[in-house]
Amino acid sequence: MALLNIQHLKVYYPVRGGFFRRVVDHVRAVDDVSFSLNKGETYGLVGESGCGKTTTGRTIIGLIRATAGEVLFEGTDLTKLRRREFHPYRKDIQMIFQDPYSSLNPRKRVLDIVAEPLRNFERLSPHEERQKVQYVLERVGLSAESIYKYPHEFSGGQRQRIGIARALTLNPKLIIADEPVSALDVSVQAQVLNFMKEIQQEYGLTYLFISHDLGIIRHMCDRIGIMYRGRLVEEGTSEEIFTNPQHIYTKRLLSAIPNADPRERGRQEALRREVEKEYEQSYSRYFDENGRAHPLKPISPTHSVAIP
Amino acid sequence: MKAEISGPTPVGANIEKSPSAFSIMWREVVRDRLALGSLIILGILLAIVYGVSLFLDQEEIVKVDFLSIYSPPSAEHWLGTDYGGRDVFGQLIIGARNSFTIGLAITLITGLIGLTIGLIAGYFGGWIDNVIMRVIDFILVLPFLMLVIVFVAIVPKYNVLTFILIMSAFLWTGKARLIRAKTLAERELDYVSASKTLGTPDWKIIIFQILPNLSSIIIVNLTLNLAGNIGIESGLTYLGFGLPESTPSLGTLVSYATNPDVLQNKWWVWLPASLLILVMMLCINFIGQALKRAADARQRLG
Amino acid sequence: MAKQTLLEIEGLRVSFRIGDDYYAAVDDVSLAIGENEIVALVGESGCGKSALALSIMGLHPPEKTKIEGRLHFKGTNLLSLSVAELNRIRGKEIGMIFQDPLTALNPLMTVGRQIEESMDYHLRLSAAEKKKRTIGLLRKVGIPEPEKAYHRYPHELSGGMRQRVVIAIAIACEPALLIADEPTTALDVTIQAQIMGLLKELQRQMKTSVILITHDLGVVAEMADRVAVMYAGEIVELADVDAIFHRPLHPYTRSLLQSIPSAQTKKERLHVIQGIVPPLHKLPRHGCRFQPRIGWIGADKHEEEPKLREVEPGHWVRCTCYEHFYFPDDQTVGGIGYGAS
Amino acid sequence: MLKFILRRILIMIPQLFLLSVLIFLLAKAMPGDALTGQLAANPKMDPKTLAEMKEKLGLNDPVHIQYIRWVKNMLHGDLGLSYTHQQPVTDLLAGRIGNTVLLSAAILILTYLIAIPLGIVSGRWTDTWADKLIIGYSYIGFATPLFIFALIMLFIFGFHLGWFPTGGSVDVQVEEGTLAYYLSKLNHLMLPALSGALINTVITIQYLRSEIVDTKVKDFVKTARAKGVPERHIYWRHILRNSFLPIAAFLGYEITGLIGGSVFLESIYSYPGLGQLFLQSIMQRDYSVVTALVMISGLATLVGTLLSDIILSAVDPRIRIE
Amino acid sequence: SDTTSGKGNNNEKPAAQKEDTSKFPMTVKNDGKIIDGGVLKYGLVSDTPFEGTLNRAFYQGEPDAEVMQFFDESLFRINSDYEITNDGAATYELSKDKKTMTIRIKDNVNWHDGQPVTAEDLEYAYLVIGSKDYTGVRYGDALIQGIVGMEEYHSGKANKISGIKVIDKKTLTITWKQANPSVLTGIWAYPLPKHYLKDIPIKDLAKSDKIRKNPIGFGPFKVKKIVPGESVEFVRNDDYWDGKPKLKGVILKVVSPKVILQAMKKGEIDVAEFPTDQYVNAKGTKNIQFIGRIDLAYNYIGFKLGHWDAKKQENVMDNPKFQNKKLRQAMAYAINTQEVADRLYHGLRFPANTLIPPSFPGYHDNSIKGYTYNPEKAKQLLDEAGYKDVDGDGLREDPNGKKFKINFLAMSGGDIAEPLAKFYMQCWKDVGLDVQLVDGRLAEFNSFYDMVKKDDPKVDVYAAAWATGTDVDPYGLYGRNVMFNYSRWVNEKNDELLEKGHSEQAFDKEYRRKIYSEWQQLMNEEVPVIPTLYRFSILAVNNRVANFTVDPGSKLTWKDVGVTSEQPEVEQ
Ligand SMILES: Nc1ncnc2c1ncn2[C@@H]1O[C@H](COP(=O)(O)OP(=O)(O)OP(=O)(O)O)[C@@H](O)[C@H]1O
Ligand SMILES: Nc1ncnc2c1ncn2[C@@H]1O[C@H](COP(=O)(O)OP(=O)(O)OP(=O)(O)O)[C@@H](O)[C@H]1O
Ligand SMILES: [Mg+2]
Ligand SMILES: [Mg+2]
Repeated sequence: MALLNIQHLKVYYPVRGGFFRRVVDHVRAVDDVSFSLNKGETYGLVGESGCGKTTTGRTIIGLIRATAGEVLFEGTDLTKLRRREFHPYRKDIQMIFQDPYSSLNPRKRVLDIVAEPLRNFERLSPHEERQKVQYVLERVGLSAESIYKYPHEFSGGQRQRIGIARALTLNPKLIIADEPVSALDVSVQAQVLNFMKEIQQEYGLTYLFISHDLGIIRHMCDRIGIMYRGRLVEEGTSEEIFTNPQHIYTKRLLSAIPNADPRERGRQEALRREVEKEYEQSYSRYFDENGRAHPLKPISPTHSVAIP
Repeated sequence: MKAEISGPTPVGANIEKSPSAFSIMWREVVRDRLALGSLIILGILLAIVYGVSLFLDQEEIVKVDFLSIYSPPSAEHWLGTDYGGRDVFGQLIIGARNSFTIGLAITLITGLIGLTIGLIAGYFGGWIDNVIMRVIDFILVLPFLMLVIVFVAIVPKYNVLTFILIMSAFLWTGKARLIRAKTLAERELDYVSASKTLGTPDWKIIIFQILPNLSSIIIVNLTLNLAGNIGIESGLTYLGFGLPESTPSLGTLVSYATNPDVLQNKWWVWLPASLLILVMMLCINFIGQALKRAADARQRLG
Repeated sequence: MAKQTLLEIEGLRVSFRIGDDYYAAVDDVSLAIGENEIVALVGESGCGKSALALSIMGLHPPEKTKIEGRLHFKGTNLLSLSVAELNRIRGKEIGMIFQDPLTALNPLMTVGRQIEESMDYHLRLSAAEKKKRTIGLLRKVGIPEPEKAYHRYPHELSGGMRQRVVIAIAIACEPALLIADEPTTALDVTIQAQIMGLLKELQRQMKTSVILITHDLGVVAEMADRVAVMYAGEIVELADVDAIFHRPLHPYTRSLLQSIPSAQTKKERLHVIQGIVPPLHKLPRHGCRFQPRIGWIGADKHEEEPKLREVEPGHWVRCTCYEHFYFPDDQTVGGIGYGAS
Repeated sequence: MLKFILRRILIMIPQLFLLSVLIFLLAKAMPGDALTGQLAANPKMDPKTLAEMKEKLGLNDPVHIQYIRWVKNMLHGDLGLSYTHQQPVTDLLAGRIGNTVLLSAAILILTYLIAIPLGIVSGRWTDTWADKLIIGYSYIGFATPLFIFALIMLFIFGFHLGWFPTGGSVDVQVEEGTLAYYLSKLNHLMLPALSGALINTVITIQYLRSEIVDTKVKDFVKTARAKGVPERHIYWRHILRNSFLPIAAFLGYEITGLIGGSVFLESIYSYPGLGQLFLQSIMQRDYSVVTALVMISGLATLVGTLLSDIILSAVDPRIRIE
Repeated sequence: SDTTSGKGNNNEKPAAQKEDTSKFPMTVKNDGKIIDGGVLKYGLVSDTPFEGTLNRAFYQGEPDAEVMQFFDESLFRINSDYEITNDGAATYELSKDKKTMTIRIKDNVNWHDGQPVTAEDLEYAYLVIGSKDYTGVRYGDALIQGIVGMEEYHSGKANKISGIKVIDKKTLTITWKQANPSVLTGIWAYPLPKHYLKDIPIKDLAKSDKIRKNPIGFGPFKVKKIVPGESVEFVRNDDYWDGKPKLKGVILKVVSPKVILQAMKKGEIDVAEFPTDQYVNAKGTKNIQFIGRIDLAYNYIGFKLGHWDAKKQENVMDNPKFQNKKLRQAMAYAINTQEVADRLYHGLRFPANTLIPPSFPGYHDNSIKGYTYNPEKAKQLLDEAGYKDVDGDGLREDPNGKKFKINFLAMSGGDIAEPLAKFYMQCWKDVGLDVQLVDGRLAEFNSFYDMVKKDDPKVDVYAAAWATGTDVDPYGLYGRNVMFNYSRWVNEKNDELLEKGHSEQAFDKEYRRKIYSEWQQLMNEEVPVIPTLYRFSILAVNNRVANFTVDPGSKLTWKDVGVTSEQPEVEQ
């Protein structure tokens, strides 16, 4: 059974205008998206900026209200829950944020940051609390004395690990990682990615991994969903997407990635031109008259594409 | 990697190393010679004012003595007397105490109101914000001076307390707007989202997460405001709506200068008070500027 | 490399004032840019790439910066020029593309005006000619409906479009040298691909030289002729693009290449460079600056005062430690407890 | 654009309504009424006549009736009758408003004339002696009460040096409409306007300075320098225009300040305007005038903020007003 | 600055008793030759603009009256007791029963537009004031309401006033219901130019341009131009009935009291009523002279003895607190008015002894000593009355041994108000009385009268002032049925004396003098109010001005005023 099952999720932001600033239109940030996550896997959500990745992630964790659709977590529809009722699920779903600078309160010591969820869910004596915090911190590779430091005393990668430690304290089942490394330098990026993989194994975590960097997605994810303007255009295993892309948008995305081998320069350029041509020619085949993708259709048990 | 739980580190050792908002500000003030000088001068001034005023009898000072009207500075009256033969020096000290207390009280009250309302409006947004902002917009278009005058005419008992309350009723809006804007910005930061996803209740997020991050802005704003609020009653006194004379204030002394004779020939009545206001405002301002730099990492001296 | 040298950087040192002292963010950089070539500057954040670029343009605030060394551009030392003299070169001879298209454009000026502005000072053109040329430029950088775009304000354009405008500004007077400081970092991959294509196209057409600053090795691989790898203000390796990717020498270059996940091939594990780039005021001033991050290579393997040395024609490396470098097997998650500033 | 203005005006209506209720209730709560002053002045007055007059003025009606009548009349452009001036408030204001508007406009213009160059000098050449001098001036100006400053100005330039007239808005002997008339008006205006502006301007100077300091390190300024734009054009075209935006946004509130300042200036310079009228009316409990004046200044502020928004949208393309 | 009304609504030049004027001359000294075509600059000293209701029937503020003195005047001139004489533009005659007055306007009296001033013009003035559409305050005057047929006209039952008859073009008679000697001081003798104003409905008169912008009168100068609220330019009325004025014109300008001294020194102003609080600084100024007179006003301290019964229109004396005369007397003895006059007012005020000021030389009883400062006497009286300090705190308790606290209401405004109030309280404290300010502060003018008028129980004692007007009759301030009797003191002897004071018999000046002398003695004995100070009002005059006087007995008027040099004298 899927740990998380998203069904026809829609999130619209109102656009106000007109004389009385009434809602005149909506931004369809997420427009009918369905996918599911199995326990222990990493599901990657990729797409261009503004295609609705963040909105999807934040809706799942309850930071944004869904306009329609269901978010079934272990069978419970989270979108129907009231604030109170949602509370216990917070333990199970946690989030890693993009910016390790703004996601840690600069005025709080590491101890307070990491202990925050403990204080909300468990009643621990200060001593127990500190022990537990030190334990998780050491798990993420930070020394025990760091608990009395402030976030600005850490490097970006270390900060991201503090964020991860905070998400881990409650032993969550699902972690939503929204571009967890895009604010980090290449070398630090590797650190965090390696680490995320390690703890996944250790804790049996499930990741919803959001990124626009296909290299990282390929490195991290088992299955991938490609998003375009609030919809999924293709979904499949990592291999399928990278070696056998079906949707023209996927192909375009893949061809745009620079090739890290200078000798491949010419070929890459040619490929790009070719895809671009196809994109222009067959645009209407892949998108409806509003420029929106069609619903997904399975072409293999694991691979689905949005074609009419 | 093997986890080894090491014993908890003693708390004290590391704590000073972590600069809080206050220690950053303190450092900045100490580093800026002007600000440090201002702080020292202000401290001495306040110590004198509050200290000496303990030994002064307000009743005695505001006692009318027709035998020594407008006497120039002398050994008996260090700063001469005013038209009621009252000792200007005593009035200056008590007036400074009153004015500073008034300024401080207004600053704190408006700060508290502005903070509460600004935080609520900024954090919750939506209709709450809308309503609050409309109210603030409304208060901002009110002709402040005119309404204060009307209020002063209405209140049955007009004393320091009512004065503070009337002024505060109008002056909180600016702070509320500032705090709201900052809260709005702060609310968008991920640490707030993080707290939400960690199940922290809203009120805790507001007080324990957002508020500390606004502390430097608040301190700076309050400091600079304090400078403005010290002389706040002088204008009203000039118009005849200031504090009663039995409550000496710097504003009262300054506004004696509207009598052209005093302005031209009796400098001891109004000049010391004017200078005192100036010095206090400048000192607070300089400290405020240093704090402002401390709050803005880009401008920090080091 | 038989091409003529356009810009020659010699022993450049750029220092910033912090408190009462000056700290060098760029140190002992020597680099020659030939005509019509693309030289990439790569390195982690904070290693001095932008500082180098801005010093070529003379854009550092003079009261806070000290620039030593020489910058020979077409035979004149840029550092000895007055602002007025520099203004004759800036925009005309050297163009610059900034990283963030959101902030690099004046929000109150139309796109057309901002492009025309550099022509005002460098070219004697009538208003109509300027407009024509500007629209031509807009078309050249691939903006649809350039006539309309001419009258647009920056906020009316998307990020990709804005970056194109920034490029149009930089090439308005067909400069001999283009400095592009992370021109694609803020953009989506598809748009990045377009911008890369555009830059290359322009470079081919106008025969300009380009200094391309980036930390994306993929971009380097696709664009550059030569690559200078910077670390902590120094160039640690300088070579042809092919040599850098296929025969990297310096430990830093090699580590970087190993730490990047690639969409083309799947790596099981990424290499982790331990520690962080030290902040400016904590940079080691002596010895090999990379030494703290490769702790398993003994101190004796490093030079005392490492110099950039040509180890094969056109391939320069700093410090001898590259000869001893190897990737350790027992990689940990990264330096525990290290790096608190 | 029109739509925007219309909407803003619609928003103004409830604000004005609230203001009217507030000020009306306050006026009613104030001790004394328009007749109090008369009593004291006219001891031979017979109480019956007094009651009769009170009735005639409608002062005996219930408050809400008085309010409705007041609002109704106001909507018809009738602000009531000034009791002490024996004149419709509208006429009374019409006679005075010109002066206040003139004075305020002059102060505003002078404020900007002073603030802009000083702010620029100080923002551009920070930490120079000129900057320090300007900052010093702005601090001292901030700490100096307007009324003291105005008095000192009056004594120095009006009496001691005799450069300017010391009261009134125009010489009575000059023929209306002639050049001499306008010169005389200007001559009378200079001193109060200058006093107001010299104090008023310090906040704008500080504001402008910090805006310039902030703007000059922005990326687009670097872009402009990279284009080879000479320094003075960098300032004019790029830094200053952007720095002026927040000042334009301030205009509305500036107007509130001017109204407050006019109370002081007009009474010191015997300049017959609304500020002076307000003081006089509040002393004499001439409520129709007081309420009308408060309403007008509220309205002026609202119009001022509207104006700010319009100006802002004119100079800032990011703010589009449909 | 601490009075209620400034100078009352009189415009006539009040006289001062000769012996009191030693401090100031009443007429300027200037032996120079008056030049032809001089223009005088008159300063209207005021914080605020003049309202500009330039009509006798409608104006309310004193500044307007100051403007009007140049172009409009009463038909009658007056003597030093403010009684009308036959020297003016009209003459009068009283009937035997003293109820009817016949007024004859001289033939050469013309309005500024050349039309003659007629009997109908005077009648029109009464018709306007009596009209129910009338918006001014003059109808409240008892002398106007006392005209036969006035009430009928006012209520709309008649369209003429039966008591006013136009005999011919220049003659009319006015008949009152009762004979009252006050007509000699209080008769309304300001005609309105009917031909000029009749087309304007009465309710719109006050706001009409004919009154506000182009007013006409028959005075020595014509209005040439008005800058509303701030200045007026007058030119000579060559057709003035009393001969051609010596000045070619007058420029009147509003001057703030804060700068008047400077303006006088610079010669920007030739003549101005001078604010008394600046007199000390002005004293030595070389280029100006001061002339003065005693005001028709006095300051007093009143005791709240009862309340006003509005239904019965009667004062009821029911407040026990100050019923003991000795207590009141003691409080009067306790205050050192001489010190106040000398120190605070620099001699521009002097201690008052009775409730009729010396500006009524015919009625002021100088033999009454009043309550000169005598704290010992005060203490003695208090002891006698049983107010003793029983608990030894230095403050006296009431006869029952309870704390005795007196609440004192004083008015704010001006520099002197606060120390003055403080001083009185200190004086009382010196004799052992615990006096506190109501609400701990000075009351602003409006609140002050609000509290006094409504007999607010918070108020025990209040310090106020009355302007008497030119009518000596004190009934309007102390009568049983008079609301303005703020102390609410009632007394049968008082009723009787006041009644006699304005009876037909009182047309006999000697009789009237005797009655009022008796009344002054009664008030002195009973002290429902303590008269505290009389005041001078002074004018500053540039040395170039000649023939300027404040002496009502003098024959000099504005027509005679001239200047002796082109330029005013300037202080070096
Ligand atoms: N609060 C909001 N109000 C209105 N529109 C919004 C809001 N947040 C996001 N949007 C819009 O919704 C769309 C999806 O935004 P979202 O942030 O989910 O995209 P994303 O894929 O995460 O992009 P990025 O890669 O830039 O983070 C965008 O068009 C965005 O402009
Ligand atoms: N104006 C300045 N004052 C002080 N230090 C500065 C200044 N500009 C840059 N630095 C410091 O100089 C070093 C090099 O900065 P630079 O901006 O050149 O790095 P970069 O390689 O361009 O990094 P990025 O990839 O983040 O742009 C950094 O440590 C930075 O903090
Ligand atoms: Mg996102
Ligand atoms: Mg950079």
